[in-house]
Amino acid sequence: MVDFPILTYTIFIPLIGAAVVMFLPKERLNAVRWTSLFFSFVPMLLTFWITWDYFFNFSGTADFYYTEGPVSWIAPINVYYHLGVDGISVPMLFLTGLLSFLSILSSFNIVNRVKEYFVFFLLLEAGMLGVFCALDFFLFYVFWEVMLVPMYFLIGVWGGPRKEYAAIKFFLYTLFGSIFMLVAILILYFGSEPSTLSIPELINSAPTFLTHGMQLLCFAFFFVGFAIKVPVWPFHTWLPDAHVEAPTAVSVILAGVLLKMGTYGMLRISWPMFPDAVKFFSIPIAILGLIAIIYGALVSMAQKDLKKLVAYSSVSHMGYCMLALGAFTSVTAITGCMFQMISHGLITGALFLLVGVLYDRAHTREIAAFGGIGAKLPVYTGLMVLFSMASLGLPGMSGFVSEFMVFVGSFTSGIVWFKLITALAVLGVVLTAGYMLRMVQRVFLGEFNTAKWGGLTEINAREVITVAPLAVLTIAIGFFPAPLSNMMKATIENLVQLIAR
Amino acid sequence: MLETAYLIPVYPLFAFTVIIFFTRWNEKLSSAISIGAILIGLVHSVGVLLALISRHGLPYEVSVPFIQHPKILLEVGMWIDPLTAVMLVVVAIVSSCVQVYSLGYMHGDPRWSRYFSYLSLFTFSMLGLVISNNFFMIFMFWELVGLTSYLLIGFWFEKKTASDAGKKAFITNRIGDFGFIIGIILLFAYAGTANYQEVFAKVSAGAISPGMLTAIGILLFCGAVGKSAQFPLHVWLPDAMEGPTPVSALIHAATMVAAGVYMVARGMTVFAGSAEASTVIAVIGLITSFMAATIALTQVDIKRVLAYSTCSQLGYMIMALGLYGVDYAHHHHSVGYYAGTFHLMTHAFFKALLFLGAGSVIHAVHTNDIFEMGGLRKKMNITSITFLIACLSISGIPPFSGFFSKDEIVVASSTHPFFFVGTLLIAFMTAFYMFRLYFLTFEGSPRNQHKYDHAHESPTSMTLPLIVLGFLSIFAGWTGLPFEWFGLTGFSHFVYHGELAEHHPSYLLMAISVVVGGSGILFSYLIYKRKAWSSEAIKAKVLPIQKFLFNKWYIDELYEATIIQPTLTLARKLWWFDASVIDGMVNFAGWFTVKWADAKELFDKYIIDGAVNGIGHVCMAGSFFLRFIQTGKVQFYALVIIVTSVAVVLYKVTPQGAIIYLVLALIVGGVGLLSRLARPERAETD
Amino acid sequence: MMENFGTSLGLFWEFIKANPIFCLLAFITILSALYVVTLRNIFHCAIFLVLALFGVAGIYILLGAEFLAAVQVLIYVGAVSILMIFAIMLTAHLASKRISQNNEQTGIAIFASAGFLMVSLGSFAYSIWRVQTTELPENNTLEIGKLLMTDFVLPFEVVSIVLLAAMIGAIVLARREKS
Amino acid sequence: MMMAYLALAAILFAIGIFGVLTRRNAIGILMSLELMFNAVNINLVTFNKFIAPEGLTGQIFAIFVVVVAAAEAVVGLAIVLLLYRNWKGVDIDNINIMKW
Amino acid sequence: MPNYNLSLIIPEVFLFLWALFIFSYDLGTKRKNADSIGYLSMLGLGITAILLAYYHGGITFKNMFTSDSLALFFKIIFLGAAFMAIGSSFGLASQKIKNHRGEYYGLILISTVGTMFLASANELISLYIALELVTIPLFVLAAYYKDDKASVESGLKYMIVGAFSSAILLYGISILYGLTGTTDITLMKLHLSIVFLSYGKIGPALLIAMMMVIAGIGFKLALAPFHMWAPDVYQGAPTPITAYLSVGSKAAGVIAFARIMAGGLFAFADDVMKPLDWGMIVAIMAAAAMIIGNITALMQSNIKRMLAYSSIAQIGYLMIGMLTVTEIGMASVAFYMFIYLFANMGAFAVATIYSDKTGSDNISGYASLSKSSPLLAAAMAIFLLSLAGIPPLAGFAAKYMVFAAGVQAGYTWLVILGLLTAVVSLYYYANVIKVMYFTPHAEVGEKLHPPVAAGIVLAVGVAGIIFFGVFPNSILKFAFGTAKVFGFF
Repeated sequence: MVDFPILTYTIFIPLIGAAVVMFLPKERLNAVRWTSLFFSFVPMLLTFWITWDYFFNFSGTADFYYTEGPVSWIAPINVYYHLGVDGISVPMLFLTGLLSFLSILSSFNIVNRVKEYFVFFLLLEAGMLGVFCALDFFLFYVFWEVMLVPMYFLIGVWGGPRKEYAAIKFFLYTLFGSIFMLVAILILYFGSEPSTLSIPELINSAPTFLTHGMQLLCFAFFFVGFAIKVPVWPFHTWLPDAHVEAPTAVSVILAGVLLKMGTYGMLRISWPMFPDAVKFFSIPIAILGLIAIIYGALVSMAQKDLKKLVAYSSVSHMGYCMLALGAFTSVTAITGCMFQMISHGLITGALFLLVGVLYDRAHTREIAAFGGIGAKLPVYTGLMVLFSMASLGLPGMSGFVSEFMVFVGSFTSGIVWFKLITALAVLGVVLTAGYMLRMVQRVFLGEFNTAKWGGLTEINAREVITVAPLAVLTIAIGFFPAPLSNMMKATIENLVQLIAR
Repeated sequence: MLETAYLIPVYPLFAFTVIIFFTRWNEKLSSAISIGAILIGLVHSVGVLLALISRHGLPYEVSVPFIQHPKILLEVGMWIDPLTAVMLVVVAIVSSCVQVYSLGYMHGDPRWSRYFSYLSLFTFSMLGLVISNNFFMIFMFWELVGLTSYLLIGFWFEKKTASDAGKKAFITNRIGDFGFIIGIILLFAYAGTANYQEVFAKVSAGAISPGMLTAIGILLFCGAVGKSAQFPLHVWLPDAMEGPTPVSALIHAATMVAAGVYMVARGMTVFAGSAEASTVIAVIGLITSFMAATIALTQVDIKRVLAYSTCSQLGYMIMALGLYGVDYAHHHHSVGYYAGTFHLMTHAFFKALLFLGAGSVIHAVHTNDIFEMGGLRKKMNITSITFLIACLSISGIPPFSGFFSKDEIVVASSTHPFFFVGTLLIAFMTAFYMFRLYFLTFEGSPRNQHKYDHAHESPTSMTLPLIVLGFLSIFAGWTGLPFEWFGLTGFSHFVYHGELAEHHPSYLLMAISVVVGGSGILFSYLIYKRKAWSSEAIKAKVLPIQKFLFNKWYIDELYEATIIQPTLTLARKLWWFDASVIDGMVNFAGWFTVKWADAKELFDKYIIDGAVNGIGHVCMAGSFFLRFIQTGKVQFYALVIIVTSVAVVLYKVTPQGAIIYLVLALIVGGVGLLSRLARPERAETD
Repeated sequence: MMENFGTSLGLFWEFIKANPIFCLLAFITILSALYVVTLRNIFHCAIFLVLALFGVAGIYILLGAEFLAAVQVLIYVGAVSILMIFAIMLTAHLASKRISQNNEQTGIAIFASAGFLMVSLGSFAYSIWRVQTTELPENNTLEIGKLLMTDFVLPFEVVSIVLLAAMIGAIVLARREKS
Repeated sequence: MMMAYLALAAILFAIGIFGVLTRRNAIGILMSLELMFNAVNINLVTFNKFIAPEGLTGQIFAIFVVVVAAAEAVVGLAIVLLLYRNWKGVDIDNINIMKW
Repeated sequence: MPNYNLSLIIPEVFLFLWALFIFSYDLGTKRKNADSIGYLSMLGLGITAILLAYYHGGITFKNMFTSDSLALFFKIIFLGAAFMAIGSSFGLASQKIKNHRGEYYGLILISTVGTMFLASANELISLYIALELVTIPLFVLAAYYKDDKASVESGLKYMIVGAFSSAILLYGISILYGLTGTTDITLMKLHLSIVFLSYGKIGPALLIAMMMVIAGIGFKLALAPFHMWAPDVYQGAPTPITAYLSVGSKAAGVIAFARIMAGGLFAFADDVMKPLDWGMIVAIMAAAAMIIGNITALMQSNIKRMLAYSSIAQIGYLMIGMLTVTEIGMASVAFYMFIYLFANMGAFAVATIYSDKTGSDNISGYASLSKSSPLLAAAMAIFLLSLAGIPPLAGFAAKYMVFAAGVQAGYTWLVILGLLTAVVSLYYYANVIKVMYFTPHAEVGEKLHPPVAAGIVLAVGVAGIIFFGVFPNSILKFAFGTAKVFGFF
């Protein structure tokens, strides 16, 4: 519909960037850095433009826009190159574009194998952007998997002490999840008549040709795939390792974007495509979410490592998404889920960046090792406290809006059990406050150990620049959520109707 | 005026932003901006009050959508009725006084600018809380004031106690808000909106079942319990005294802690809808009030005494409101509502005054312990006089403002004998410990000469607010006079709930309350001024009780033992669970494989160093064993080929036969292998 | 049962009387084959192999494949067996060894081959064979020649390549390197 | 009658299998293989006579088999020589450097 | 003398003559020339490919030579395999086999000729002989390091098991001949159906025949449980030969299997083989192959042995497509084989280059490869990831096709098993990558300079994997075309 294929450009410019960087001389570090920054900057602008344009022109309706194709890609098996975005993918695109840019900016302090690092990073970005645009299952799956390899390398080469373990664990876990997805895709493909891999078509037709049992099966298969990405409670053990071992920027991407793909996939595929299954499983899902909320909060309360704490906090926060997803009848809940995805992306991303900043200076993340940093680094402390508050859902920041909507939505979803589950879930808010404040107090407040940390330097301009946009967005969404919600409104209403089928 | 009332919170917000981002480095300018902003706000709010009076308290509301959805409409807006207007003025006045006072008190503090920015932020949040027109919005500002209180309590965060106190305050409040938010969500669920008026309309229309209404009422009240430091969540308030004294005066005496009371008054229709909820409120209020008063009797830290007295007074108001609710539910009108709100106002003034006075004292003698003070009257005239005014006021001695409001509370409780007794008892205790405080601090002979010598009257910037507040502590109450003067109706005709009800002062009750208060003063005079009875002796007599009270009924210890530790332990347990069990479940299989002694280094090499998870271990183990099928004997390979082929063919004919065949094959083969192993190695063939 | 066995024995005897030559050849072949796989002295094995191959050649004649019998004698007896014996000579000095020439798999090997035998004979017995009554063409050697040059010319050529490859390979492997 | 031939072939084949599975001498294995090929040939010729007498496919196939078997025997013996050079013996049991 | 269309066999004949030319050239030039002879062989393969492009399509020698699209497709694979095997042989040709280069290359070419005949053989006699023509040179080549015990042992094992299974195959074929009176596969089908229609059954003999054919060809496929020779032989043989074994001769087995089972007998599977039709037999074998192959590969420290087990597993995946005997199934088989050619040959090429330089095949030795020779490491990583089936590399498309076929035919359990084992496989593939990239290494080994030809091989491999991963369309259409041979419409 738009005359020039903006999505394709958005996805493939990082790819081109990767190619370009590949041919730069290894020694010209700055050339490499700035080139890759540029090649992540352009897609960011494009995503911004898409968001802007979508918001002002297309928010009203639930269809896909900027669609490209379907262009036949692999004719014999009906694979098409088919892109398009709607109200739930546009914000994700925005988030991805922004976070990728910021992470690359924050990776300027990488010194080891700089070139490969940025090549992999740009590949990763391409994959992520692709996932949020793909409307063809094959394409979706390809992008989904494409991310794994760069991620594997990024963790494995530039990671922390147990990087090899973390890398392979991440790789195998996620692959394990996605294979079930593949089976389900094939079942859908051969179930549909005529056989198709187009997501929109299958959304319309799947409930008609799948038997109830088949729906449950496919749903379960997809769920495993997505749940491991999210990660839903029992599948979460890869996350702490990956987050802790990964270099800062990669943790940001992991928390900010990759985790969202799970929930995005559910919203884009599982929920509308298998309504009966959703109805069947909604309560267990919500309970998983509840467990994740409480469990994640408690576990992060016990953490001694700053980064691990943040990592587990995201287990807890994604739990809210699952709870909301369980409450499939409520537009509010689903909207809250989207809000939660976005705000968690912003907040946790920022937290990881900040933890990285501290780690670069102090070379430790031991919470107990610090204390009273606030006196020495006021600005840094200010930012950290700001995001801790945002993370514990303080009003005026995005976290609060999302959590509130999740609660209201799931409570009013009209499913009896949800009243209880929600009530329990609200407890998570208290616990979150508990561990966040505990962290803040033990790291930033109290006696300052001049002998040990006298050398610490205040956060520098580049680092502030990497965090500032996130802070602005967090607060902006906190005070003016209306634009965002209007953007997603139509799509989500449509979604809920699809589930209600 | 009214149309632009939303600007009142905006001024301090503006001040906050400017200071934080631009003028942080210029201390003078920062404080000037902050104070200027709040003064403008004060003027504006007074204007609003007058405007409202001129339109005889006709409420004014505007609102704009915040999030709009078919199922949910969240809006931001303002609702200005007499209660709001009064609160605005009170907050503005106290805030401006405190800020001026801080000029002197915080002199030379390294984080000066940030201090004032925080104060502005707080003022913004508090004004926003007051002005907001729906539960959602009040909750947002509710949390914001919580945050600022956290920041200000922990302002001197180098002090462990301070940062601890901040954390404690925040988390305790969170626990209260846990109920509060559920209550709000319930309101959403059943009333479909958060807007006060619409909710009230629904409630009065009986759209919500009584049981649910009770639940909602109690849950909402949880919030008030947290904010207004009511039992059982009162524990944070005394610790909050770690913050700078002006902060205590502003936040933990006059305004923020009053927010709970304000909320109860604001949502009175909801609470009054259910007698049970109202009863709960009233009882909680009474308990808190009584408990706090008893504790205050024994404290030696000047600020803690005041803190507990705050708790107690807040309990008073809550109780009054609760009682009003009870009566309302039983369809007969009482003065509780008016009493509560009225006391809210007067208390704001004299409690702020008390704290500021205490601050001035501390500023002079650099200690909080009243047993190290004494005889300060000669050194600090203004302070002592204003302090005395405040004490008289809180003790309910006419014509001081406290008398009017307190008297109304007595009136309100008079219809409920149990509460009536409690009220009087508390009134007595209040008078007693306040004057205990006064005498020990200002009268008698100095108990710590050294400190006494260095003591001096505070600078004007600190005394000026004292004087202002002193005046207010005297005259603010007079608005409660039950008759018109200068054509203005009294407070009771301005701030009321439901339909306006006439009521006539009962002079008997007045007399009783005055007598009770007076006797309290008398006793403390005899003990601490005249030394007619030695306080030590009395203490010795009731030592266990004294200990019990002095340790604040051991409630902190109780919580530590029953809630905090268990939670942390559970957290650690779960962490262990996560690290060992969930991962371990997957890693389990690997465990026994590692037991293979001879293969140990093999495993170290290939597994420990790279195993992914349990499936990994299982596979590795499988790998380890499967390799041995690969004997390297070519004839064995041929054997496998033929045996499997035959087995498959047999399977077609007789499946059982195939099984038997395979089993026998294994046996025979095994026997052959064993016999071979048994046989000694034969001579090499060359 | 007993007479049952008797009758079957009787049938067997009938069969032997009916075609003694086949039975003789079969007997020789099988016996010598057994010797091939069991004897300890590998040299004797080779000798018995020759005998077995002769037996098979006889069978071919019975089956009316004279040319094949000739080929059998020429290639196997004449070439392969001699080759074997050469090899045995080359790897000579263990020819005299009197140690077991069978490995530990003997038991299961018997089991496996017996199973194979059982299965295959059983399945032959229960399958459909469309046995034709027509006889083979008289002196089919000529026919074979024709066919090899016409219908089967392609495999004929290919098999020559096989032989070439085998020859080259054998030379390459067997040749001693002068290093 | 055909069955008798088939039986003979099967027996011969089985014996061959047995030999391949058990002989410790590489040359012994080769011999056993020859036995197996001969068994196959008997099969082919038998079928040719009884099933498809109009053509001579079976016999010709048998001829090819003989040739191929000879070729395999040649290569096999060459490899056996290599064995002998490298191991100073042709005992299969000792020849398992590569396993697991 | 009936007039056969001889033009169809021109490519084969040419390649054979070229092999003879290689022999004589090597002799004529006193075995001095290390590389030229290799390049000549590659050239010959190239010319053959070109000839193939002109001379194909048709049947001659009474079905003994069917030059259909299937044959064409696989001939391309065979030529490619030989090309890459020879291309990666230069290192050892210049070092280890000074005296017999000509024979080495020539025998590879002859084996290739055999594979090409095999691809066209639609008749059992020619099929069998072509099969032998493929195998016998490989016996020799496997044992080509005459004074290296490992090599000789692998040759011996290959020879014994090979001969044994060819005997078994022959026995099966002879029974088929007995049941039908013909060796022409299409006629055989016809006769079997006649028997079936007239007698209502065929009898267990067909079962034995099928089983023995499966066993005999399963040996070439290294399909479990007939795979056990593979690891030993692969480990001992010269690495390029291992590569050729793992691709060329496997592909030969695949097409033979397709011709006999899918082309000839699958129609009768149900009636003779209930409750266990041969599809199920093969399914079980495929499952076994995937499990054994992948699991056992986990603990291998020798890269060739690891790749051997992985190739066993790969055949397991391929058989999923084969046993469905549907259009998409047979297409996926062809496609899978084609992609597998690039990935596996490439991986072995890297292994060859490494072992030529260091003389070792230990995975642990690959540490620091990413530093010393990054391109080589990157290529290896790509090959391995493709084998693991990670998109967008071609391996994924191939696996996708195979699994799609499986799901369509209702073998979902097998597909899930396959995917799970694929995850397992990722572990050992990634392990190599881990060693190359992650493992901190004390000293960086000196850069490996692969011979030009090997470089070409790697380039072809990488290019093929990436290109056909992203644009599989053309080749996939071709593959579907080949499936038509089996008469699905």
